[in-house]
Amino acid sequence: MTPEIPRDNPRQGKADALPVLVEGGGAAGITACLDLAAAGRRVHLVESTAVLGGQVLRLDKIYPTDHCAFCPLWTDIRRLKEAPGIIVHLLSRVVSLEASAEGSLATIVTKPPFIAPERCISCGKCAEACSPEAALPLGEHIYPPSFHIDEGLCNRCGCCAGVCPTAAIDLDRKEERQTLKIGKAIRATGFREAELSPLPEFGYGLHPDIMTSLEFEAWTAEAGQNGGRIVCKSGGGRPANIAFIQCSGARDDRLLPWCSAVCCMHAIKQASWVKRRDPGIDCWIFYTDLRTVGRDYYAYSLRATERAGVRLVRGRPGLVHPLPGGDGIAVKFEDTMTQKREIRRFDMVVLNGNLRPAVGDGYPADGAAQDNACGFAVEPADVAQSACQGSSAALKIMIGGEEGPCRA
Amino acid sequence: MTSTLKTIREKAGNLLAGGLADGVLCLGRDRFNVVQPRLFRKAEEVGSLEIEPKWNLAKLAMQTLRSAEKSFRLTVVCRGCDERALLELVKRNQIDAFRMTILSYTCGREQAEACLCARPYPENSAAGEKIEGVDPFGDPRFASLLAEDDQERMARWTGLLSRCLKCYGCRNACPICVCTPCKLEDDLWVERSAVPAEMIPYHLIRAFHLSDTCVACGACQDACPVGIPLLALQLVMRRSLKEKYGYEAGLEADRKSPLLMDFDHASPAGLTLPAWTVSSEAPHER
Amino acid sequence: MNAQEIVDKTTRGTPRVLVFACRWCALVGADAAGRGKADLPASFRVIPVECAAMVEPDSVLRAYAGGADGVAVLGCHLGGCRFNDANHVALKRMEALGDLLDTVGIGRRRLLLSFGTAHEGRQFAEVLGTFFRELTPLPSLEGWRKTLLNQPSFR
Amino acid sequence: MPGVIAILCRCCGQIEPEVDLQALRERIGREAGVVSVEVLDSLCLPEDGAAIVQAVESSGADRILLAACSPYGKAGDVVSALCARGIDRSRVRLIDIREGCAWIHRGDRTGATAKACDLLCMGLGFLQYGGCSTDAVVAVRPECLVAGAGSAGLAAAVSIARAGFQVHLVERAAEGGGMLRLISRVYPTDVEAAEKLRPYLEEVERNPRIVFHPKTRVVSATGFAGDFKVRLASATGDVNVRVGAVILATGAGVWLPRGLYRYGELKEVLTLMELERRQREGKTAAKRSVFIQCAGARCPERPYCATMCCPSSIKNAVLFRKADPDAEVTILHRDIMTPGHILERYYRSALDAGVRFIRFDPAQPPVVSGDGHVEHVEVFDAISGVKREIETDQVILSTPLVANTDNAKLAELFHVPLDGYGFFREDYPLHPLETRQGGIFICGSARWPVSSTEAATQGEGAAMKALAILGREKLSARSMSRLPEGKLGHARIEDSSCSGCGNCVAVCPYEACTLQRMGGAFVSRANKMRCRACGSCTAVCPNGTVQMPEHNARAVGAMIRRAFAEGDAG
Repeated sequence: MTPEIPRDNPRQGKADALPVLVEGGGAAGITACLDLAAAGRRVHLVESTAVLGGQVLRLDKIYPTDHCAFCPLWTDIRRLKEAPGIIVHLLSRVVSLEASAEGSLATIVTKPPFIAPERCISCGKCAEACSPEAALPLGEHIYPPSFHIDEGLCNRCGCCAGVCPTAAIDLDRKEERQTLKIGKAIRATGFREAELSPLPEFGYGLHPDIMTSLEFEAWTAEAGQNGGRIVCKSGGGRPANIAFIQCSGARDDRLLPWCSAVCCMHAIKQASWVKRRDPGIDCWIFYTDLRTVGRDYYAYSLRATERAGVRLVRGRPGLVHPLPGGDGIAVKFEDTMTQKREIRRFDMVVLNGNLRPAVGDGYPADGAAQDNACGFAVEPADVAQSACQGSSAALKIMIGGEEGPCRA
Repeated sequence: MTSTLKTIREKAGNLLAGGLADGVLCLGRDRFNVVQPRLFRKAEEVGSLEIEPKWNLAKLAMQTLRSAEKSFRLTVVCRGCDERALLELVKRNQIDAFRMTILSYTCGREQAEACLCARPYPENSAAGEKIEGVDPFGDPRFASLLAEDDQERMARWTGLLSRCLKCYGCRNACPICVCTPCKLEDDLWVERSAVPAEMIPYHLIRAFHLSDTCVACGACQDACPVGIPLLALQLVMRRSLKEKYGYEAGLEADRKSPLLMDFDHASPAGLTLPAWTVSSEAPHER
Repeated sequence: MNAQEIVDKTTRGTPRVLVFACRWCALVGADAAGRGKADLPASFRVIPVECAAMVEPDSVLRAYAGGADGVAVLGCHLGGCRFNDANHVALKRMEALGDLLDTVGIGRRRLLLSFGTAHEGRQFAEVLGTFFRELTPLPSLEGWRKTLLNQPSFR
Repeated sequence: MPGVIAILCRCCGQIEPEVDLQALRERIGREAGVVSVEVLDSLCLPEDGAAIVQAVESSGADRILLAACSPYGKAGDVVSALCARGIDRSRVRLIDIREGCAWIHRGDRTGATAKACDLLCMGLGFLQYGGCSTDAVVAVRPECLVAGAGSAGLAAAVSIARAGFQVHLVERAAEGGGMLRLISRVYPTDVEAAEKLRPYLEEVERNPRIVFHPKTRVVSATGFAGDFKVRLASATGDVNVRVGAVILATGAGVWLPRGLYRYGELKEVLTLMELERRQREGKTAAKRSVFIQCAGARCPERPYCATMCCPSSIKNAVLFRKADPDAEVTILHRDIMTPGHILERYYRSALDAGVRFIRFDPAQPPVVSGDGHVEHVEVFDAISGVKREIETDQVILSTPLVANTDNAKLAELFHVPLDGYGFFREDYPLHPLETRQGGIFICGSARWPVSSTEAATQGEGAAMKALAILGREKLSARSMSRLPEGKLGHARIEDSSCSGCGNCVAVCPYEACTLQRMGGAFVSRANKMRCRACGSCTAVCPNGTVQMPEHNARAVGAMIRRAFAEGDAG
């Protein structure tokens, strides 16, 4: 097909065109927004949580650089907030999207927070006043800092509103719904953790020290409650050993048939950071295939195993169960490289891999590429890959949606 | 007349006679029999050429070349230290290497000991017997300057530097100091009114500016009227540069100072310091 | 005059520290420490810089002359610099400065180089606290500075 | 008369208990140049903006000293709001007396107050000397250079052309296609590579906006984002192009496993690429074949996984089985690298198709044997713990991709870094397509080995990044930064006092400083577009000739001198 030659100057960036709807403010969504805005398009960014940044914000360290992702993410978010063409809708979700002849109509519902962020000076008075401890900081690396009220815990007593020096708190805010006229939409809704209940053998929920990798990340974060110290949730003692169980939930037809792509490196990173902070702790990674496909990933895994002394066991444990009295956790596994069966006691178990797209039930079985979706929503992807896809999704919108001529 | 002097005179004469150089910069006796730097233009003049006493000609060579016309080719007769200084000046784009040839000679033993010179010889010597250098850190006089703990050293240097008259002799004599204006004359860095010069701003700033360029010629302390052993400030930094990066100022024409160069760009993944470590634990070249 | 006299002349108190903090990591770390309401001596001042590589060694020296007992240069993790490893160069430079400080007896103990990330507020507080503890036994440079100025020029 | 107005924030009582704002107010009021001191309850609430502006206007001050919370907190937004009203950023100084003072010095009111006072005085000193650098603006060339016409390069070129901009597509070979020319089909869709390629090539031919330069190399490059001057050399002569952005998509190279698994010694020991050629030429596959993964990858010489070898082997294995249902196909592997849901399904399809997977331990690699012609492979099956003897007609070594040999040259020309393996290194994982030089983007296997599909995605991504530059008439030097307010400034060099020593040139991470002849001597010049305001040069300049106006030596000096003034007094 011959490309239509735009009559207007391409540099006008089709500013007259309808705004683009971007669902999800994670790595992919942010990239898409910034690229579109930079190219002169107007954008509505709809984010379900109270903050931008998505899952990257939850990571204490990112692989393979071992740095925090703070400054690049933070600068991008600030650019996004100050970019003229971008309107951010936090705590919002798209409830309907009707396509019409010229553009389509998106209805989004916004649940304003009890504490208005623009009025909160994060003095913490509400937290002091709140008896059910529902008032909490929004998060460690949210700038500008602010507090929020956990609606589940809040008993609507209103003490906080009384003490707030800036009258930022209003406990009966109502949902608002608005309809936006938009052109195309990009879906960058990212991932969430799947319920592990269908897989009882991993014993998730039976013991506080059996946690998913993201829980573990938060538990051991530099900025978290333990300030980077590695301690057990039960009793707060120092664990002697930690088991990282890969593909727990992934590559498993009972839950998620696919490979979540990011968990191998994630576990290696966590294990080597455990080693870095407390070399005495024994780290075992139970893997099926150690998928280290990215730049420096393999070298990183070598450093973890050879230098830091992280132990790799090929095999998927068949049973994880707390020992009587909750003293430690038994892990039953076979090291398939040596065919040795073993039951071993661990103090902590980290389950890796139960990552699924945040919306919808999984990926299309035929593997057909969904148009204008990027990041984890279209395929399990790490930060870099998501960002690439974000940019390319933005491009498809710029050049009128039709895909590159030869995407097979 | 020493054989070194003889050879130098002869070679200088040949250079001028053969038209390989338009001028030879060296010490010479004027008609009052005073030895001072002089620009020889004719071969027959070299009879009055001298190489003693020690006199750093690097800066003079730079100025000569600057003032002379483009085509002018200069030969500088100098010692090892001066040769290194010239090389540093070339590296710092102060001298056009193509217009200058060096006729260098090896110092005598007593000179080397007087200077505590580790390399009393040039890279390619035109005259004189190559002799082994002196290890300054082995010398009791010098070592005593660095001895004992911080307290003692602080007291010692306080005493030494408090003699300073702030004559700027050290800076002016230094063959590497070429900046105009100079930070040492700027109230922002050194209060001009304060005499003796404030130790930290004046002496340490001067010393650090030469951290990676000092060629240990000792011109600064030779020039000091109150005999402050200024070279001692430099040699420690020189030594650690040599130990850490194998770098010595004035030796390699095409190597930049390691204090300016970046580490290897391809930083291996995850090879960083643990959180907030103190630099002493830092991995160096990666 | 000997070391003891100098020490006697010094006014002991909480040491004074000038902190140069890179605004990409170190300063955010400092901010996180503040948000965590860490407890630190009030005798340090922070000068924000774009990158640790921006700090002139001369400014560090000037700081000692201007009343600081210690100077801290804080940047991003090595390898995590926003400016393409510029902080490595800063590190090399400051270590050379340390040699000079050792020579004249100020001592490189008074120069702290540290590298951390934005997430590490607690570590920031720890490192600074440790630095204060290390400086406290050292004589304040103040008294020594005065003695220097009172020296007769000749003897 | 112009002067400084100091605005102190009570932060609704967050600061008062530790810092004596009243004393502070009097103390600062006595400072020279301070025309007025205001103490407000808060600065960051929506209604406060007016109050601040009113205070500033009534005071007639031209510089503002704010004492509030940390720049990362609300106060940062307050400053931005002020700047949005047309006040230059260098005229506003924000002092953090909450996180940086009141909150960390609880119980030491004197100390905290003295510190706050010193900090404010430092701020005053800074405001007194802090300058403001003049911005530079370049007219953006509405053209783009794409180096390499593989999947990534083609996707990038076509996308940019469709967006309406001129593209110079430079290819070393005679025609485009890159790796797609060497392989038969493309995983995971098993579409024929030629099929996949054709529409691209057709469009390259048809689209008037794409200028294709075959058999051409980049020989020199100067300039900066918005205006690169690039020289292209080919047999037909050199061409000079001026482009606004550059996309490096030179792809990767193949590697021959000489001496590995008796390659080159036994017949029918092939590399993946050789197999692909046969497939393309439609040669009938052998009855029995064995694939050996990680041949020359994940080893000390090449300690990385090349991403595409596992799926490629799977693809061919399945094709063998499809072509001949009773063909025996075995894949010997260390780990099957099929991340994601598409590739994982692909892997499973191979299992369903009856491909045999045997895992071996790198400590005990397979042994290929035969006499002239490969006969069998001996492997220790790590999972079942038995030694297996596999009769085979051919052995396929799936070798990794290696960095393109041209990368080093291009990296040198464009001043972009390479990683340890010779691939182009991205700026940051979060910005995977950008290099440290503005306006130069990387994609495809030149960046890191990827499948052609992924390469195309990256190509489009890089195109999008390029469009962000090409789409503008003008590009401002200040905007060459990730910060919304633009970078701090640009290094400024005084010709008169520059001795041309070259320290700044050596230290600049962005090659922004260059030496230029001026009369007999040299002087250094700083390129505003390339400069990222890290200030490295200002720190190494022996006599302070290089300065960052926003953060110059006088301002810093003033801060240092005042740092402990109050501490001395009280």
